[in-house]
Amino acid sequence: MYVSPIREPLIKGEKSYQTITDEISAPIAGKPGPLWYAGITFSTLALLVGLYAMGHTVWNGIGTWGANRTINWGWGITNFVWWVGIGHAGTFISAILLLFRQKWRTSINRAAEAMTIFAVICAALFPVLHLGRPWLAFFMAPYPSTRELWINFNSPLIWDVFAISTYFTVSLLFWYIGLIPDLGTIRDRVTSKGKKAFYKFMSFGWTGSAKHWQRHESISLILAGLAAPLVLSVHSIVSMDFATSLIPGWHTTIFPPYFVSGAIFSGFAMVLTLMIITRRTLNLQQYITVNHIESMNKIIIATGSIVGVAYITELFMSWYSGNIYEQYTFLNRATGPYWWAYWIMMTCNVISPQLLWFKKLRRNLTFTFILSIFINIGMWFERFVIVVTSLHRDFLPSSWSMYYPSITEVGIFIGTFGIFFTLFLLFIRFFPVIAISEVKSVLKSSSEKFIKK
Amino acid sequence: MNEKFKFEKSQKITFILLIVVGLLSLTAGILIYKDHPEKIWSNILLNNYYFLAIALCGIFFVAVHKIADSGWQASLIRIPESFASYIPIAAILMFLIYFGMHDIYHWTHTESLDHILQGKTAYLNMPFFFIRMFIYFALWILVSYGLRRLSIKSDFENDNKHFNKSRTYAALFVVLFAITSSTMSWDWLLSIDAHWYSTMFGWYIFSGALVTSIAAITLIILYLRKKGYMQYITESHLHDLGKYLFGFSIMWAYLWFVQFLFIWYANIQEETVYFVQRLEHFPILFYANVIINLVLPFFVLMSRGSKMKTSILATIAAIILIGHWIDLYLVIMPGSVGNSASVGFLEIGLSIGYAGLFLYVIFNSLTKASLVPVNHPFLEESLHYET
Amino acid sequence: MDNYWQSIEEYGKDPKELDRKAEFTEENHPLAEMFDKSIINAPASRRNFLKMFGFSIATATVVSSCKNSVNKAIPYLIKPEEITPGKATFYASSYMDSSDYCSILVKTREGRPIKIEGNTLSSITKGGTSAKTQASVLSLYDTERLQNPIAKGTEKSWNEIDKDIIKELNKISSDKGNIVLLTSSIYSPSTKKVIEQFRKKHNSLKVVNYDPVSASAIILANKNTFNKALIPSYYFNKAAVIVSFGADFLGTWISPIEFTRQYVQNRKLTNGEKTMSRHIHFETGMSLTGSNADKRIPIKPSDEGIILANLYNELTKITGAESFSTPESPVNIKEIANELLNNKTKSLVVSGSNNLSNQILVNAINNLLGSYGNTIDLNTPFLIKQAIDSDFNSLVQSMNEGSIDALLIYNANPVYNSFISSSFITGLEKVPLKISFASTLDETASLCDYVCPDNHYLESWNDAEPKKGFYSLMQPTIANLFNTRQFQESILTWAGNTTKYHDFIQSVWEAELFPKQEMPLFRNFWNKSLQDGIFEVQPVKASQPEFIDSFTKPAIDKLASNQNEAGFEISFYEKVSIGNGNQANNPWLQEMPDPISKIVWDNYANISPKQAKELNLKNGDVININHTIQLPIFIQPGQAYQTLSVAYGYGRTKTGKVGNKVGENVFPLPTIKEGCIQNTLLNVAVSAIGFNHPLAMTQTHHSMEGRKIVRESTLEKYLEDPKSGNEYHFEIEEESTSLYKNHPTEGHHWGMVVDLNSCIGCGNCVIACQAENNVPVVGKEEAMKNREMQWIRIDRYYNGDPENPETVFQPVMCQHCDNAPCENVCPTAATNHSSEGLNQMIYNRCVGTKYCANNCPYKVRRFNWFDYTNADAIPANTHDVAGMTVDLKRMVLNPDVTVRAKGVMEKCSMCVQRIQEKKLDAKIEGRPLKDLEIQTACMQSCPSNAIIFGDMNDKKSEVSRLMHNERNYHLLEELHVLPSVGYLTKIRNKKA
Amino acid sequence: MKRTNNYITAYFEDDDDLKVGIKSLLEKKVTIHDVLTPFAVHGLDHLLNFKRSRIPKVGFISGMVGGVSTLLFQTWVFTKAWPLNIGGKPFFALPSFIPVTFELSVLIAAFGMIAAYFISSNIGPGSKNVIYDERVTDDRFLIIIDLEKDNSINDKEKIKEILKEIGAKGITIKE
Repeated sequence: MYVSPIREPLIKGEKSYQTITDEISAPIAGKPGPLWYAGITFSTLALLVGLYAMGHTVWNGIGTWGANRTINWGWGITNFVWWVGIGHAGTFISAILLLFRQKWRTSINRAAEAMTIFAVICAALFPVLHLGRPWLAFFMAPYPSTRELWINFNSPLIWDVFAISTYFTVSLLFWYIGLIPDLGTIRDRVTSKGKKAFYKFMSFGWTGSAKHWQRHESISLILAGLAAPLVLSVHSIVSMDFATSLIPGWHTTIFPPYFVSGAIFSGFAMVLTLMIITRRTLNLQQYITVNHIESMNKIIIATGSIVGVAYITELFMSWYSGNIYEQYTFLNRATGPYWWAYWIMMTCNVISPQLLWFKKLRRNLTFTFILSIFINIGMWFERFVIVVTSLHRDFLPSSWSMYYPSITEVGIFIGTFGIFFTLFLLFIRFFPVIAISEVKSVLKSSSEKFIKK
Repeated sequence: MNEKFKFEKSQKITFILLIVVGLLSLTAGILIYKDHPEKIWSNILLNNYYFLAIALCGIFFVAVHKIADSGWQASLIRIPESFASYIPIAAILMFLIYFGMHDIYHWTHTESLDHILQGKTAYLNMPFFFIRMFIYFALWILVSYGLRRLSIKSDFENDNKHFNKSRTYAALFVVLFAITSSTMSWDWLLSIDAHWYSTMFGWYIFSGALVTSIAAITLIILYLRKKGYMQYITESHLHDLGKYLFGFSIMWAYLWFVQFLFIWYANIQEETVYFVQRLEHFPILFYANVIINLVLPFFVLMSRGSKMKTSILATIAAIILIGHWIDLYLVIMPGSVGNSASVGFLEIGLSIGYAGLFLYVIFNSLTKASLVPVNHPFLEESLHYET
Repeated sequence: MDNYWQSIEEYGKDPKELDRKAEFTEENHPLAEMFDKSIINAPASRRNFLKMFGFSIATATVVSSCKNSVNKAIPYLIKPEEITPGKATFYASSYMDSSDYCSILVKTREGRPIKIEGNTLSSITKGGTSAKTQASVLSLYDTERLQNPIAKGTEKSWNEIDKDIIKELNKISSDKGNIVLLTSSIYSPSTKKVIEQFRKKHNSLKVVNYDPVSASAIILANKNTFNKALIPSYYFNKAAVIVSFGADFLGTWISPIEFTRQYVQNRKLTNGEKTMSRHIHFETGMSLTGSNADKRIPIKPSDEGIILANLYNELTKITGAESFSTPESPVNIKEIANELLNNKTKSLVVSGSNNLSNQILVNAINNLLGSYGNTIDLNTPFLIKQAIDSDFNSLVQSMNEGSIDALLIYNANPVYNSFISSSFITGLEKVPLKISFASTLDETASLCDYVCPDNHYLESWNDAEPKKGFYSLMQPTIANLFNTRQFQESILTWAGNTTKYHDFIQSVWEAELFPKQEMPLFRNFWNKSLQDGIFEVQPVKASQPEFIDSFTKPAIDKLASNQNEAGFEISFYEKVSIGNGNQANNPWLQEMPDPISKIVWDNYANISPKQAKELNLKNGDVININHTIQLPIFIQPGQAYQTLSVAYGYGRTKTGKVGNKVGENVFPLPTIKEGCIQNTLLNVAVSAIGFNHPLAMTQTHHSMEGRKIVRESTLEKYLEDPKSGNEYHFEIEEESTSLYKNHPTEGHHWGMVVDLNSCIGCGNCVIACQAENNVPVVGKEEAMKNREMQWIRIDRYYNGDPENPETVFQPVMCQHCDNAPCENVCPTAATNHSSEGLNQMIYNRCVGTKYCANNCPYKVRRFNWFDYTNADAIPANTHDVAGMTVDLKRMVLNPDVTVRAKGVMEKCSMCVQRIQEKKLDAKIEGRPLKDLEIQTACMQSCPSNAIIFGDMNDKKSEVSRLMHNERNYHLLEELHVLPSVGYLTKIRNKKA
Repeated sequence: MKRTNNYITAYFEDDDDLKVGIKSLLEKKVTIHDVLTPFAVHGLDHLLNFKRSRIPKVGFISGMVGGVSTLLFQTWVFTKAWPLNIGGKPFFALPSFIPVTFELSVLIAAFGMIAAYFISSNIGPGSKNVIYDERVTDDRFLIIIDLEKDNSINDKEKIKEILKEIGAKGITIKE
């Protein structure tokens, strides 16, 4: 495959196939450092806080949250949408970038996909926890019950159940299919008996046969083809939880594509946050280069701008509609009691990413790191603005109210961070963070060593 | 590698004949539909929009690939680049609408507006409408010509400086088009049904235009290949164009569907009125729209083989061109002409005329430069491209 | 709480004696359909086996899926004659709580009273009720009620206590000591006779009437000007112009249920009426009545007299009578005077003031207007309020002087609610024998030697004569829950009379009332009266009495000298819900949103928006009033500038867990003047103390934001075009489109129409609904989080100048939309549409996503955030601030309505249980349903008949007729959700 | 295709060398039993004349089955099993059925393909495939030539020769 000389190398340093194997599997073979232990302790603590808060919620009722008769969803659904959104980058990177043949994806797709799966796990907690009777969540499954009553296929929540579970399953399968060859690599390198047995089981008997590779490539491509519309569909369907309703600020047709781009936007921000730390702590700077960061920043600015256009479209249309409820909702967003949430969202999501038009900033790691955290915050507030400010002042002013989160809700949110980071830390400890075989496959076309030749 | 396109006489005559067909049906239309000027004007608007959108999305295609550092398309980029030359013609044609404003746009009847439309006059008023139109065209022409000029320039100087400069232009165009693609559809299409609104509208119209434009690019490439040009365009390139057609058709259908779904679901009368009219009075076109633009491309282009096969790709691209014409017809006609709108000689004839004009302009423009951007930094990648 | 009698029949019977023959004999028993005789008696065939098998499996499933086992269900072994399990029995009775009176029907199920409904046969209340009436059934099951008589702090038996008391009373009588019965106004003829019996034995007995919020000034004014110490009848229905000076006659003044019926009669426009009464209201704070006025003028309390005097003068100018010099009126009353005079004999001026001069002037004005004999009737006086405040004052004096030897306190709680509470307490210490008849150990009873707990009125026999010639009966609907005894029986016992009070009443009626009618047999008369609940004699015709005008000038002079009161003025008022605080321990009433402020569980100082701005106060900021009392402020639009209004009835200390320490007691604040407690306080010092006491409001936003929510017009415009104000409805109807056809309804299509012109916003329906539908009580904390549970709410909006806005009320319940947005989004289909057009909830299918509530544009869905009802399986998580889940209080639950568990959504069902009941009745009787036969709880309770429920598929029904009225519209109809509830525009009688 | 117990293995250390090696082996009519590589070497399938994988077809069929049956199921539930009036929507609420239909098409397609992949490749939880060389998953490109199955050349020494010629390393004969 010919590669234009003006392209920057994706793999730095003098790498051979073996050095790739060695460097990427180093964290698994070696002992973790004190940073890792500190991290896992913190995240486990957060997880325990979350578990307590969840138990409290289920035991005493959803009244332990701050919602009320007007704002029936608060942090719970905000967090849900936020986490699902974050869970979009991984599959987007693996699927859509695979279809578009973006080679820079190979260094980050594995970790991004893992992040996707963990984020979806965190997200999926909320729809269950926010139920009044979570132990009856199985009522939402289409099983033949003695009541002969099925589920309501008209409900976007049912669509959600199917969308999230499909997304989770397919993402997991996709991720694991990609992992199998690399787990084989690890299997063949670890020495301790226990580890060997573990990776032997996990690698599903991978041999590296050409026939298998052919099928592997084929299934990866088709799964990518399936996962690509799936990524779009999941956040589209999440957006339908809002857009099918009548509530001004929710009922708007632009939601699906706007949610999807917002999700990818926030997902990439989270990938950046994690990867900037991971590459440093695991010494992967030569695989996850500034070039990778810049590529991701380009996606950030693209999706961020799409989100910005959507904000403005919504704002304009609310005025243009001549519908007093729409008009009031948007006026209220910007100037009502939750004005600060709206402006945090605007600043973090629309204004701050515009700085990425400057190449210097795009390639500045510190700046990117700070910006990615800004975006994570901004995107959380976007969902908060949509969920809470739309509901808190809807049609009948008599029922308008305010929403204040409870300590329990905060605890659960902290808990999901605990789950997320615990899983992520375990992942980087036991699984190859970078797709070893995929990096090897682009070594000759995109590494510094070979391009120079 | 320098390949020059020659605009043959026979081609010129064919295109001029097409234009004559268009002019004849327009004249006949004017005579027959004396009392229905809205029919004439709506057809002009439809074709104005349809071909302008093809041209703009062609430039968008160029710009996006440029800023994405995409390599595979470098060898075929001259085709969409040439679309820039149609934009000034489209501008002239669009400004003609001035004389038909009252027949198309209800909101121009300022003497009889209800309170909702009165509330919109800050945006929907004649002066501002034309100021916006002027700004759109001015910017589009400026940037698209800039892009094309830089691209051609680089043919003569083997230096990446033009390429790098054109990246800035490309970024500029993408940003510009991100905004204007929506506003132009609000101005020219959405305001026909002046009471109705949908936040999705701009993106939905844009996605349709993008598919149309890719179909047009594909067809022109296939035609040129048949004529013996561009033999370096391989199955791999066609596969990618086919994937685009497939993908963006689904994208269009997705946007069309969710817009319909939400309105159907909530069933709020101020929104449903749009679809109720189209479903009640244009059921055949309504369903044909979905079948032609989603079902056909989906099943036909799903397999790898059909995307690479010239005959299938050409047929489906042509069908998609017709399909999105129907889509646009459904957007415009029920609002401006009303329930009596139909597809007749005027609709077909005028569109043929516009097609002739468009092709004439494009082919003429293709003669101005090599079909291969010889010094394009990714040209080699494109020529060695394989899926 | 261990065992309570589940029914009268259980009480006192040994289960062993019970025979089991009569079980389930009733033919029309609803369950009979299930136990089809053909199945039970059929021989065991395979088919029948399978049927029964299926049934038992279904039962087993149901039983095993019920997580809480029912372990206290005891079946009837002998079915009492009048009780059918599953079928309600109604008893006519009377609600009497000091001066509150209402003729009622008591709905009992399996021997338990569960609901109060209005008695349509009464020509006073005409089937109307008040919130306090509706809630009184819960007071029956109050856990604070005394279960035994108490003597000096210990529980005793009645025999013991009677012996002691009789001994002490006899001793006092023989020592020529003074015995005083301190009681709220007694308007029961038989009770009066009982007291006479007692007096025969104890001659010194003196009865002192005591009403915490009295009508002394009216009584005294009438004594002065007509030589008749009484409260006359008022006929608001005969008045074309009503001018009220602070008389909250729709809410709390004298006989609000009656007045509401009268008032609304003249304001309905649903039957082609062309006129409406005009209502002008002067007042300090925004009252329920003031908020309904066509023209409302906020005034300081001290200005009322001046305005009255000026009005008097203005009238005399026109009529030519003598006028007197007065200070200048702060408001222009010229126009009002003209309006009044133009409607001479058809106008009515009333005042709620307890100031004698004011009331004399009101009488003088009414006299000039020819109201007497027309809109005011001195011949049929009210008897419900008889107290003169000075009587109590002198009693306290005598007590402090030590000249009272025995004090019997019945239906009065002066320690809590008198303006001289502290001297009453010191006086009480000097009374050797203090007997209370309070049913709880309240503030006064706890200071008494003996407490002889009275029955609850639902356990009692009694009669009443609230208005002269209008008699009604009270009968027990349940056996005594506790070892209590009616006051009358105690008195009779102590008087040495062994007659049962029931027999005593009969003898009184036989002697006094039987002759006044034509039935030949007393037995028949008695049964008829008992069945009807009332007996009314033809009233004496109203006549124009002679007016003694010598009091007018002194009254005006007195007003003139009272001038120049600067600074803050407080006006005290009663709330529609809590009133004088007697039922403060009733959680339904505490949680009933105040009709105006929409605040629950509190009292507060209302302050005008302008004033609050000046003082830099926000809602809930606590102020110090005269350095004696601290109250949070509430910014009340329409409150007169430089005034405060504070409600009585709060700040109780010994009423029980629910009512204790809710708000502050302001009864001690007012002063007495000319024998009347003023209900105002002038020249008040107010200072903020920098502390905020959050108030729980169920509505926090008060403007309609220009939305077409409540549509209104003026009478003038309405007469020109009945569609006026409702043009939008026709616009929407015209543009109505849909992407799908409606599902047809089978048979019935239930609908409701609310006439916004009739609705006065009293909130009675809220409590009626709460009682009918087992709606939980959530408490102040939850209410502050906007988690109130009431299924129907009254939205109240202000319009215009915040210093004196126009007010509209709009009852909002589930609109039962045919395109219900809530149904679409429920993942489990737990809410869907019935074939009769009802939006129904399947509680046990609900998982609690709350999406339905989000998507409800009306926000009428209510969620069980916590385990309010103790109905879920998880232990130790009940959230019950009002003790509603204790067994005793659960007796009030309506067995026809599911008690909802934690995590379940609920909402108005349009009383589907009532619909089903009446449908079944009609089916059993083999006839079609009659229009208006089904009455939802809200409709039934409405004193203004503002709510009409019926079948929209029946073209002749009232609801169909009103749905086609030009004034009808649907709330948020532009959303095309197709509600089944319609609203009729509000019409104001004002110049545009 | 099962391997017999009589075979030769040899490896290359570079993918380009491997490709050249395979080409010459094939030219010399040596039937290659299998090639084991650390990553998917581009063009190897063409070189070894593999047929196109049928996994996409499995995916298409299972996706269609999933989609159609989901649509039919939803229709049955709402129009036959228990038609409920939900928000006044038609019983056959096609637009509402699309999302779930789409999701289940994807899910079942993914399941179908992965099942096909695992079964056809004999990989999966608990699979016990032979590991020829642990460095195959690192940096070695291993060629396996089955001696019994191969009819054209039975002389293992000759094959060894050829392998040596093309620069293969670590030539091992297993019997």
